[in-house]
Amino acid sequence: MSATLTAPALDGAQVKRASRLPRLLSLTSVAVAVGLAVSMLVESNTVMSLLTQAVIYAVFALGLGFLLKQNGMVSFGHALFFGLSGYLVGVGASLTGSVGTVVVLTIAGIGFFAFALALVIVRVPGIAFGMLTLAIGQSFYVLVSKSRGVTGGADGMSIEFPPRVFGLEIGAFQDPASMFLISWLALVALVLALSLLLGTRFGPLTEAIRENEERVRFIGFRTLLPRAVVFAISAMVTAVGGALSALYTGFVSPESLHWSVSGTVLIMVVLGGSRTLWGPAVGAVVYYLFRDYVGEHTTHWMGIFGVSLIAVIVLWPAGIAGGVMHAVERIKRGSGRHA
Amino acid sequence: MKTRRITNLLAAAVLAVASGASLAQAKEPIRIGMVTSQSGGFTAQGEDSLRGMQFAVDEANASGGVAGRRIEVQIGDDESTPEGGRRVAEKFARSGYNLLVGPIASSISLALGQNLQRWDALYVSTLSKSDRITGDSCNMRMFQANHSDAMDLAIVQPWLKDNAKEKRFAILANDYIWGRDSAESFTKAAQKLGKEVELSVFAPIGTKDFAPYIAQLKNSGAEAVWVALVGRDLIAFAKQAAEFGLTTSKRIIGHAYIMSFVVKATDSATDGVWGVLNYAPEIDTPRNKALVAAWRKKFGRDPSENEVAGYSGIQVIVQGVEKADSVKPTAVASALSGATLDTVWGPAVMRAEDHQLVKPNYVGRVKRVGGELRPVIETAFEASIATPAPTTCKL
Amino acid sequence: MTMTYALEAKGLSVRYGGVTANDGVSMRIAPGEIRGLIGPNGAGKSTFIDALSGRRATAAGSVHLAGRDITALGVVERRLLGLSRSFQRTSIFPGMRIGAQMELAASKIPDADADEVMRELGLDRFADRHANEIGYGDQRRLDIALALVGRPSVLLLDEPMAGLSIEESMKLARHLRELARHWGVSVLLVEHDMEVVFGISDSITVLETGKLLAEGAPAEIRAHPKVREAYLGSAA
Amino acid sequence: MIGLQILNGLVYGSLLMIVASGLVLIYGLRRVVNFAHGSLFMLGAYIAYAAAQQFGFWVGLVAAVSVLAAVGFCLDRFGFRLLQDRDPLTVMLVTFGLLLVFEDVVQSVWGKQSYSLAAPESLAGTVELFGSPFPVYRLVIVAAGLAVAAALVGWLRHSRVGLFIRGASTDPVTTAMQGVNTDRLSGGVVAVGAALAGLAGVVSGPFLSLSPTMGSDILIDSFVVVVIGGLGSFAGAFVAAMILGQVQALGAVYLPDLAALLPFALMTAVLVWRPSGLSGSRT
Repeated sequence: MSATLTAPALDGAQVKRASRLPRLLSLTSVAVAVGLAVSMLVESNTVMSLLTQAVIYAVFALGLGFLLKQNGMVSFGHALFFGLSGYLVGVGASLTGSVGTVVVLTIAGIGFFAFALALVIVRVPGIAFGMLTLAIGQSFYVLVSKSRGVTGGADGMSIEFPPRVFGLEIGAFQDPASMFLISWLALVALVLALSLLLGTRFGPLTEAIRENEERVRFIGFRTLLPRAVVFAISAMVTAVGGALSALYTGFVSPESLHWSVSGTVLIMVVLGGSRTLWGPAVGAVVYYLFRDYVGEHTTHWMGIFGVSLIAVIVLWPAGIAGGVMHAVERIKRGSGRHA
Repeated sequence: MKTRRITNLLAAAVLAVASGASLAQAKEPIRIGMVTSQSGGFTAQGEDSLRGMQFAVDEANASGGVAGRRIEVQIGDDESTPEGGRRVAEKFARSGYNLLVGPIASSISLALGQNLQRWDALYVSTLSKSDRITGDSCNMRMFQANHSDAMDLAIVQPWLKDNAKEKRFAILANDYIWGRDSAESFTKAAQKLGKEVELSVFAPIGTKDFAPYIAQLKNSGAEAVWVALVGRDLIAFAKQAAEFGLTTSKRIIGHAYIMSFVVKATDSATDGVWGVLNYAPEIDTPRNKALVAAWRKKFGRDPSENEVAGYSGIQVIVQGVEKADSVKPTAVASALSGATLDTVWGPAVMRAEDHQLVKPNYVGRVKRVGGELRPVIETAFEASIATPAPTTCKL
Repeated sequence: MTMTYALEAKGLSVRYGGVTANDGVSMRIAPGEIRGLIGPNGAGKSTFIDALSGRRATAAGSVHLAGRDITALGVVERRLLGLSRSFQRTSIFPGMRIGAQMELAASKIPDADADEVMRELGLDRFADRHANEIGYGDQRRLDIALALVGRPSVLLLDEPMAGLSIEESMKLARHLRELARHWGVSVLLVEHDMEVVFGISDSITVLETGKLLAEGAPAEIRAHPKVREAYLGSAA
Repeated sequence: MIGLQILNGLVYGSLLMIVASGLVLIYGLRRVVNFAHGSLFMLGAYIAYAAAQQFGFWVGLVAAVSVLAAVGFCLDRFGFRLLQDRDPLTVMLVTFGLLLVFEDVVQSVWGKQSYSLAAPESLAGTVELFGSPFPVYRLVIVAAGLAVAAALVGWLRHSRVGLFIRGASTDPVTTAMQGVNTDRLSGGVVAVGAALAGLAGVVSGPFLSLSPTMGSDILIDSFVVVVIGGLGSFAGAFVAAMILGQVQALGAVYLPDLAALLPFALMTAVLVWRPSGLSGSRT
């Protein structure tokens, strides 16, 4: 007993971390297997292209959800990072043949930009922060719509990609079946990376900041930097989504920076549930499938979607992921009691 | 008793469907994907053009189809965004409805154009106006059935020369690429004729209160104002210009201004406004006369320019299929390229160099005709003047 | 003779919105001393703690921790130098497991032992529970536990007994004594429960309308005529 | 010219103020950021349009305001009250869902085309101001804005209800502890907030056009006003609405290239300077 008491806190944490890793890795391999299975089993190109879109937006939602989960902050301006990433990849591709480098530089650049921005804006509290991000995002929307030359203004920009990107033929990025797999693997890798990051002290620290920022300072941590880092990571994940979208569609337009895009993705996040990393991704897929299905049968999809959104939010405050987790826990507890 | 009647009805229905099916089986149906704006900023135009497209399809099917083929359609909402348009169009194209038509915003048309090869589809633009559709973004599978911006601007100078006594002009345009281009072209045209543009003001898209701009226009020494605003901004401006008495103190000339949906949405605010006019029911061609008569019979009014644009888009596809005797997009595309089509504007060539439909254009004025306010053609310009030569397109 | 005080405030003034909440308050607390801070509502006790802990800017005066001037330092630096506090309205991390938040609090301070503090305050059995799942009294103790991690040299407690049962209050009082005796922690205790304050404090400071009214051993304060008039008379 | 432009700014500022004060009322009492506010604005305009077709502008105005008050009451009774313990983001997204529903309803009933609501005959025409004819109706908007501001100030300053509202806006917990029945109060307050949105919709009808997206257009401007003013502050919202009106009017003339960015730039600048808005404290 006394032996464990000498340094129990650290040991406990290490034990927990050690037991997390194999579980994470096995979940990751299951996720990869699911992706492979879907890409092989789904024959319809229509369904495949829908799923590809959904997964690209799932990456976007993952980024926005990460901000909400670790920072408790709502951004109405994340489309900025999504759209800007697409434009940077597009402009970069027109300047150099090495699109892989361009994509990496774009994501890093957006990370720096978001970090610097966050240092200024994260002090703004609550809903005003949301409105501030909206204002910044809309400013860029206006700038890109107005600008001529490289971005093509309101007409959007077609991107001419070189024949090979990241060592793959460009066709692989533009065919739904293969692009689904690429996006899916990116999504899984990002979820894994973020999970590992949250397994370090960064996880509880940012969680604590979200819960009670002032108290965190009174236990001896500065809070500005971690919050800015969360914002930057969130922007970078979103930027990965933007780059995937640009690769897949070969087209970017100012509309991809519009606040309504941020709003839609925020709905995906809340629909899926922001208490887990994977919740927002589930939300994105459900949103796409739902809209496709309802949109096919009625022109009133907006109203139906509005009603469903309200119903889900009211009935399942923790979103779909929260509902699923709750059900799983009940089953576990139930079987535990019987055993 | 009741049951038997229903059974009889059912039997009849089955028979009808079966006979229809046997007809269609003769040849593959024409599958058209209508991608249009049912929500977002272009909803009103979307509804109009959809009515026109639907009318053309019904008309063709009612007369037994096109060369033995029935037309089947899928209708989807592009939400007024390229992303939405691309998603719907891809879905349609991949499920066989690969003859596409319908979007309003040029950005959506350009986003579709980009993907036609990949989807094995063909696209006829009916309401977009960007010159890039037949310029640097042109391609084998994309056709411009609408009047392009270049066409609308090409008639400005000849019209000004013979019809405008005013010496000094002012410009109000939306502050983005289309508005700026329009303003620039107008300025050039005016200056070539020795006229002056005293003031150019640019309002952001989404401007609700135009009073600050109207005050500047009124204060300028201009005798006439060239206006290039889009959709909702235009409607707000039209009402406010009338409210401030701008419409009566200076001649207003619009780039895409005198359109039925604007006239209808603004009471009498557009009375007396001049502008480029792409279509009016009085166009004297057999095809147009037939259309107007049929339209009046069904709706009890004349068709609007957006409705006719939609209608004409379907006409282009139908005639392409007839000429190719195939519904394969590549076959239809090569049949259309360079072909002479029968349109409401008379016979018109689908120019092989850039896939622009070569047709006449008009300047008109909003007037009361039989108690109803509508745009009326004042001056017509034949196709050779109205359609500038191909520019950067290489097909 | 010069003595190094654990905490020293010199002429501290705090103003906000035209109101002078603290007006030139000076105070010295020796190592291992428990100092009671009392005064009627609105006397500026919480403001004083806010000013000492760096939560509120001071208009005049200085704060010294173990002889070092910390007036210009922020909240974080003061905590890392050993000046810690609890809150009047419980300030914890509701959605986090108690073990995890204690561990986090310990991670910034060398040799801090979260588990031991949890045991001392009877929180160890809740380590795997979320903070919003435990009772109010336990949450109050968690607030203090978060402040205690790493054995700060000075602990500022803003009404720690509020909402606790008599039994819990007594237990906490005993624990504070022990902290002061064995670990040499100096405690500044703002508390409404006079019995507790007079029972455990080594000395007591009385504030009234932001100004120092009296200072001395519990017995002196009890006998102080001005204090009786201003405060105890009505309360006791 | 500059006098005229300031007057123009005053007109748009007054309109924004009417919309924004409704938002502030609802936020103040319920802590709800009401995304459906723009659709209430739109609904007001459409209802007035429908009624005005038959019975004229004034009946339309009364109809719109009363229907919207009823809608607001129901919104609180069957929405916000049941959700008051939920986190603000959840409630905000519920109002987002309502926005979608309202837009769909309006499209289903009135179709997608734009309509025009004519100003009443008695208020048509122009008067000579600053050497140029100025529409009488626009002066009426300014008057309406002033009337709404005066009525709100009077109500909040001098009535018991007003005292409670001010209390609840600054500190809902304390007010609730002091035995104020927030629930009973808020039905009425949200009704007034919604009615103000409806009123603004009707008032704007004659110079904007009616379309199913008119709500989203005004929503952003109103949010900018409310956030610049400091959430939940009436005085802040009044000032911010007037500033924004002036910025748009004068920006259009003196900084035309930046006109589209000015509202956002203003908001960013204010929030970076004072994170809680004009009326908020500096901390």
